[in-house]
Amino acid sequence: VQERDGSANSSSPVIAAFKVFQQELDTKHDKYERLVKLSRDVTIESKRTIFLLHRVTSVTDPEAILKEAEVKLEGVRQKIGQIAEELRGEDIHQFHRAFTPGIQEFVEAVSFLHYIQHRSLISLEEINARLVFMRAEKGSAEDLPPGAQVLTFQVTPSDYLLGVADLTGELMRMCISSVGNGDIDTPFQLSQFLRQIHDGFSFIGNTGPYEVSKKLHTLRQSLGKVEDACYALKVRGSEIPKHMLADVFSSRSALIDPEEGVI
Amino acid sequence: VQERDGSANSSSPVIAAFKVFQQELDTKHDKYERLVKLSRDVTIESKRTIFLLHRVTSVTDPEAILKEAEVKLEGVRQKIGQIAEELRGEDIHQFHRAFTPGIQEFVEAVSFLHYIQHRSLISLEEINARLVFMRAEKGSAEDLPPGAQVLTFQVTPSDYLLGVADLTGELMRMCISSVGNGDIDTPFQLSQFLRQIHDGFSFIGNTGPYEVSKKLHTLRQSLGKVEDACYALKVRGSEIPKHMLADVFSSRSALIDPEEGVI
Amino acid sequence: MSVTEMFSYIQGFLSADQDVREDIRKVVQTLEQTAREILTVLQSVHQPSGFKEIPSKCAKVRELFCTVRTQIADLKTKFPMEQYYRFHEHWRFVLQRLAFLAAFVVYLESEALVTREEVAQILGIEVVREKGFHLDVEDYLAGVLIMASELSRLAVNSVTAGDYTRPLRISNFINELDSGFRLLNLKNDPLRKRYDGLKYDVKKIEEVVYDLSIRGLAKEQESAVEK
Amino acid sequence: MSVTEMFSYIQGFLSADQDVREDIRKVVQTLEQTAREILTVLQSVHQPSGFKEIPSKCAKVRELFCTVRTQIADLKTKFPMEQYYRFHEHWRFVLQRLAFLAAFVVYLESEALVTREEVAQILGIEVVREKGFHLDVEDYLAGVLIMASELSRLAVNSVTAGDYTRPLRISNFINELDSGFRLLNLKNDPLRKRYDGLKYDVKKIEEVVYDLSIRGLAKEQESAVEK
Amino acid sequence: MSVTEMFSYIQGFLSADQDVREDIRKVVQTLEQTAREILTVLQSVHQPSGFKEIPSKCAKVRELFCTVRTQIADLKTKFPMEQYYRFHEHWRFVLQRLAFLAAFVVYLESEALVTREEVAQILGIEVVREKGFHLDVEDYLAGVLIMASELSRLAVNSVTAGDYTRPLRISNFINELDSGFRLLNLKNDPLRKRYDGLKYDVKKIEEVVYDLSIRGLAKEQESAVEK
Amino acid sequence: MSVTEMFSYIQGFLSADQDVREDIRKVVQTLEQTAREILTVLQSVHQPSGFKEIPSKCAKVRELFCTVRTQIADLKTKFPMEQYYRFHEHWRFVLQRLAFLAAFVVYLESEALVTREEVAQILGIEVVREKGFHLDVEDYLAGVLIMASELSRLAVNSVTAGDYTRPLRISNFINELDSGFRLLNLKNDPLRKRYDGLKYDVKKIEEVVYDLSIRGLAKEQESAVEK
Amino acid sequence: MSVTEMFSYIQGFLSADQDVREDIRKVVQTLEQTAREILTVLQSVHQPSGFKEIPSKCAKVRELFCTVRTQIADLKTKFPMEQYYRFHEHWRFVLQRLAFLAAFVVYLESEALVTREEVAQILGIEVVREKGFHLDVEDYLAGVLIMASELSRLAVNSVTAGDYTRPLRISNFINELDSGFRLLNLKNDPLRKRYDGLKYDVKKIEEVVYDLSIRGLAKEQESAVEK
Amino acid sequence: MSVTEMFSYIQGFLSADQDVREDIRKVVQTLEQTAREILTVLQSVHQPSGFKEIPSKCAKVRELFCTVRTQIADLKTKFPMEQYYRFHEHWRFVLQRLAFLAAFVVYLESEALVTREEVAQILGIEVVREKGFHLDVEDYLAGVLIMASELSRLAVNSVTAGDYTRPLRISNFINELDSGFRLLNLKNDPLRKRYDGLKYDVKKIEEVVYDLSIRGLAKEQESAVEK
Ligand SMILES: [Mn+2]
Ligand SMILES: [Mn+2]
Repeated sequence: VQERDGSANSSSPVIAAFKVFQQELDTKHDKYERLVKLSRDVTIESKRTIFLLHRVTSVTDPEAILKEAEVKLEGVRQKIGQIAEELRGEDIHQFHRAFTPGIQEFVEAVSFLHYIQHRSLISLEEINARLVFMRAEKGSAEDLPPGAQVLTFQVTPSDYLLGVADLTGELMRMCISSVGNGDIDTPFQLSQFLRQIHDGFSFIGNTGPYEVSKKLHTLRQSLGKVEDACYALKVRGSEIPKHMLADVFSSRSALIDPEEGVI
Repeated sequence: VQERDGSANSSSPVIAAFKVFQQELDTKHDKYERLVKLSRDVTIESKRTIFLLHRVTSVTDPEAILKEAEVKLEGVRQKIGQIAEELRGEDIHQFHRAFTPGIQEFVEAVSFLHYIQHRSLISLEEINARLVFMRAEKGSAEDLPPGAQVLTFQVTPSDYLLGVADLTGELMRMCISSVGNGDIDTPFQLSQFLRQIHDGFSFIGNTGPYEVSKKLHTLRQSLGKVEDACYALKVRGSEIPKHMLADVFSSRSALIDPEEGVI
Repeated sequence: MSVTEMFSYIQGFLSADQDVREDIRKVVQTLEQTAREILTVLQSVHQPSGFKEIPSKCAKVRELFCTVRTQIADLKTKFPMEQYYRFHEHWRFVLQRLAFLAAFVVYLESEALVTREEVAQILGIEVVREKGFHLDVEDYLAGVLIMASELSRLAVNSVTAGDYTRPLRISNFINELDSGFRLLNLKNDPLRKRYDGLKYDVKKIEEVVYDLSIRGLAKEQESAVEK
Repeated sequence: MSVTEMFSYIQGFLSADQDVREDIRKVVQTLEQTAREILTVLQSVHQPSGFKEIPSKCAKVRELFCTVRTQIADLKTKFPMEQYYRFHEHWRFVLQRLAFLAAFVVYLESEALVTREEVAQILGIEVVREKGFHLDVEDYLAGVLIMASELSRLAVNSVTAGDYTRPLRISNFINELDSGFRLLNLKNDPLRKRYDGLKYDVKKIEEVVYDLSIRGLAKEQESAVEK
Repeated sequence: MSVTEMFSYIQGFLSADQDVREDIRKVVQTLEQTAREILTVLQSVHQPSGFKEIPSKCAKVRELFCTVRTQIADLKTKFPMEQYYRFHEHWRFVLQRLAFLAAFVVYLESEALVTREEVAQILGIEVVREKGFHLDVEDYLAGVLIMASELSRLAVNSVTAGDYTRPLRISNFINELDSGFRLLNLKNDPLRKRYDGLKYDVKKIEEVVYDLSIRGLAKEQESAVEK
Repeated sequence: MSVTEMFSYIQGFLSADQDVREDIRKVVQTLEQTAREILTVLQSVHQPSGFKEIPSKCAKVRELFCTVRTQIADLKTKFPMEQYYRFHEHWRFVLQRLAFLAAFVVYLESEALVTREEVAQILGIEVVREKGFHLDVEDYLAGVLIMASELSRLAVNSVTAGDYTRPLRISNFINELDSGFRLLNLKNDPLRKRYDGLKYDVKKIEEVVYDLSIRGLAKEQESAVEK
Repeated sequence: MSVTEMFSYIQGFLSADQDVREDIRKVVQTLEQTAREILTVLQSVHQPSGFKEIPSKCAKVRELFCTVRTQIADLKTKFPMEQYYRFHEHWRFVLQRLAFLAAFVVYLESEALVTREEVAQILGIEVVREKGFHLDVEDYLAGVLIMASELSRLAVNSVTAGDYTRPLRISNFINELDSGFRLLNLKNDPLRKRYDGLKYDVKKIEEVVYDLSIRGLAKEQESAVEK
Repeated sequence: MSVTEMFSYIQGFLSADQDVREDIRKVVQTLEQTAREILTVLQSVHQPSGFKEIPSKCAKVRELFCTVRTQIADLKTKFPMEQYYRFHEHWRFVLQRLAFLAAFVVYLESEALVTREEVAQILGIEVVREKGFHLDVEDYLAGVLIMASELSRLAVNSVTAGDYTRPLRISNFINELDSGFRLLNLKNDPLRKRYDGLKYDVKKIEEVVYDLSIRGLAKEQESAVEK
């Protein structure tokens, strides 16, 4: 029987070569898919952390929430460790598109937590410093040289920028709810911080990656909302002497306390 | 200490209610994510099956390939079983967007295999009939009433149509490679079959879902390519008496056989 | 079955689907009409004169909800109940509006947050999907959020009408709502967007309360009432 | 580090990145120029007169590949090798063209499929990513597919030039290639699209062979040669 | 009739249509110019000094509407009246602007809602389609909604100019408008979208009234007037 | 008249308009259904077996056009005829399809270009706008262009079915059409775009004729017929 | 200068610009009309009967180019020549068409590639920008590429008309063109895209030559001519 | 001249053009860098602390404009001045940004609207096209409109910084600008779109003035200054 192709025909060097190609391509594709899935997990948990952190502005003991957020982010970190494991020995740029959404969301979450704790912008180095993983392989660990047990993941400057750009949206939300909670310091702090980030981004302008330029508009809008909130606070506060301002808020809290029925 | 919110404040009926909502929403979202991931798996394996099936036109013993395709599709079927498991007791339309890409690709693969085996269009009922799963739970199986052990998955008419629309692209590819393999019957068969599908879709026209109308253009193009191929065969074949046509092709094979060096 | 027969058969499905949608659309239109009527009644609470008439307006609205229940009963007959989510988009918008109106009327009557169960009862529908035409938790929450924005308007207009204590009560209520929403893990979906709006409502009401406190108006009136 | 310092620092990254890209772009332009020159030399094989000159043309092309190697060597100095995929888009197009040209010249010389190793050697690059600037398997395959379409043209023009046996040899070669590609699980990516084009090349060559067989031209010449 | 003759004949039709459109476009440009002039006159009411001059500005605008009538009379001669909807898109935009300007001037003069009949009369056109060039109800409503947003601006600027009673009157007027619109079953997209904007205007004006009442400014001035 | 009365009155207008559109949409749906049925019948001419049945298929189609006429007659009753252009968008698409189908059936029967008058007669409508529901010249031309692309397919499939003379006749016909269209000064975008497609149809059919003539197939069959 | 004066002054600039563009647009329309007429004359060469009439058709076209020159002369008066590129987009399309028509007529007359100088002369314009209204090199090349695709059609139709030697001459000509274009370092997108189309024309013509040579038709006729 | 020679010659033209564009692009990049630096300096006026430093910031910016002038002088050397519009797109964006920055700095210094002449002078370019590299009126206007939106932000932030009189001055300035723009017959799309944004800026600033006046803040501070 005549055979023009197929598995039987393995004597052909062409076919033999293509069988190698097939495996190489499939392996790459499978890895890509696994990374996409990990990225989705990172995205979801990061988003949940951000939501959790928004609760911080309305409780008196924020430490519990910060603790919880840290635990959540440690979970995300482990997922990123799995990504790093997948990328071990690979050129990360080859698979970058697979995991960039997750990493951006992680930057957003981690920088949000950092702002709440330290009122400053976390740097790319600080983020990357946390993404060093010790390989915990059973048994074989002692056989390996110490260097091989350490695995690192490097967030790219682009992903960092894109995450920080999204952070500004969360900061805006935080500002608005601070006003709603009668907190008059946070909005002014936030407006200065946001202005600095905004000025930073406009200094970078169109020299950054294309996606950053796209987000500049939203960033401007967020800044506008925060500036408006500060303006409103200032304008309303102007009607009484400045030193009475804090009193007004504390007395207001006192006023509504009995009705709340809690504590 | 005054507390305006938070975990401690669980005596509030509002907070209690929202804790229930939180769980309900998270559960739904998690299920959605699991379905998205299953759908991606179904897509990949279905695509690979389609690729495998394209090999069928160039081997003399296609049975092996068909067998392999059936095995692959059985794997896909199991994945769909997991989808069905997730959807047990749910309204499938609620999560439809999560798994529709995978299901469409499955319809494409399964209808391609069916065409190769039976030279006909598999019906929606036939597809759905295969998506009946017996629940294989350890131990508890005998406790359940017999009906509860059966799980079904229903492909929607839309997904069926969209899968069949994509099938036409694969049929076109198959037609072109048939010509390339010196097979002169398949193209004519395929052109008739494709015309029937095309006429069917144009009968449905814009009464179907929007995505179908979008695919009509590609479908027309595929049909055009197949009609052109038949035309070329006919025109070239016209130069010799019709009864000699088959001879020409077999003699051509004979002619090149020695050079191939295989069998 | 030939290809032609198969397509005719599927065409049958599609036509039937379109007919169902057409039927649903018609009933939904009548629902929207009633919802607009209810809204018109409730809008009058924003007028200075409207504050005293809240009880009578609420009574009127309760009657109009009878019509709603009849119309929803009609809607239920238009499609197989297990396919709720297939057609969800058709009534989602009006259902959220109705949830809002139910929540608003309950708030006006009792200054309490309506539960999902109550909304369902007012609309004559179920809470649990398995039991029949039900109210999705997202749609209930959307309705609640629309109400929050209506309440921030009410706080402003209360002051205009000379009622200085209502804003404080609204403020507490909205703050509790806000705490509730913070518990939820919202995706980047329409509900998330609406929830972002809630922050502005909270802020607006806070500003009203603030305006009242720096003038001592809230306390003043309260003590006047106490006396 | 203040926010401003941080952004200046980042701006440094971005500027450096742009400089690298600018450098790469320049070298790639010289590569494109050489690739066009090689193509011009090889195009002459389609001319009736060109068939006899294949050996001399191939020799000429082999020389031009020296220039290519120098230019690629230059390219390698422009960026850290581990970031190959970061800048991949810049040279992907020209690398596929060069892979095609290498495959074509090897085919003309020996009527065999160039291996990835050979292409890499002709271009002075690596096969394995870890070893340095390498040839991605997708780019190698893309080059091979471009050649296939060039061969279908060659089959047509061989007949015009009176060479009736070459089309048959091309046909066998292309068929083997086609079988090879069928082994691959291609995604809906550019390679898949190119591969769909291969089917048309196979078809076209098949038609040429067919045209020759019904006229007995192929056999005729062959036996003439044998004699 | 040969194919060529047929197509020459058809070309006649097409050219005529293009000429008509060109003519219409030119007249519409002059109308836009006049509309911009009217707007400039009316804009001055937002200036602190502008409040006293409202009567004289209105008189000036009434004169400019004479020009509008002449220009529309010219427009009417450019196409057969039964084909109004064929060319509707050309003048729709400017007609809505003119309806807004007519509505605004009438409001400034009498603080009443202009009727469709009045707008038609001011523009020198018909209300009923059968009688000739007319004002579509949608275009009238669009004009009214543009005015609503202008009135919310006017409420803000009245306060700046020290007029504390006008915002209350505007608030009542806008509320009535809002109730009116709620009677409508709006389907067609652009109008619906504009109507959604009305909600913001209502809210904005309520906040102005709130600002006045919390400071006791509204009442104060009113009683001053009464005395 | 109060604002409320005014808006109730306006709501009357809007409802009437919406009802008219709803009615039109329903009739247009039935028209689309019939158009699709006609298309299904005519598409069978592309099947190898379909060539002999052209006369019977045409007869069948002529019958279906009776249904079309009834449905269009129904459509005419749904709105005042002078407002044709107000609702034009609703039926424009189906009218172009019907013009195509009429042109195609006339071509299959007589191999002649249908005139606008004939299309109008087949559809039971007018040519002159003043006389009633009519066929716009652009819609007629769009229908003719859709047919041109169908004819290029027919030329290809004729050959497959063994009919070698039809492509020549189609070629002449299409060339004449092309010259006709070149007389027109097309501005309006969708028609212009469709016309650009005609160039591909012309080229395609020329290649078919070429394939036949280089093999002497056209003449051969012709002379066979002559004998 | 007050802000108002400043803006009035600016308004002058803007109006003038719009007037110029309007004027240009009108002249360009007449040019497009003439270009279409020339095309209609030249299209007839694709008809079997058209081959003998080539000389007379070319003569006719040469006359029509007089009209073109007059119209372009008119165009030149509409704007300051140094602002050629400000308004380039308005005439670019028609200028490319005219370059194509000039190239085509020259090819038909002499089977040679028209130079840029010749095209400029035929159109009554300049080659060097400094001298006045000129022909950009990109527009010249675009015209040449449009002609290439027309020639692939001509090759096909020559065979249909029984002229078996013309395709070979066209093939040589097109191959030379292709080599020429390969010398260019094309960056700018639209030209590059058009050039990619040239590959298809080359391939198509090669296939025509193939069809002739496999049937021995090319040689046959040639030798007949020789005799 | 052979085809090859002709194309070599043409390649010369194309290379020259590409080189020019490459050169321009590089200088424009440096301009953009300087523009961004100027922006960074000016943006500090929005910070509460920034208000006192306006004079020093303006001085700093004036220095940076020296760099701009040098860079533009460099730009001018890169192409023949008569071909300004050929390459306009390359610098249009940055020129508008620079016009905005010049307008902003002039406003901060003198609270007056910069004239086109002044902008030209600051940038070291011409107003009249004939004299050399100039500032198109559209680009000047675009720059002015960008400033308007920056000023509305400044009005808000002035209040936050405790400066209650600046918003009034900004309001008057913006109103004057708005009247100016209403004199223009804007057709060209991007400018028109930008102008539509001005309405929001006007409204926004009016609301700031409103907030100040209802609290008596504007007057209060003014009289404080007077004393
Ligand atoms: Mn976010
Ligand atoms: Mn597929």
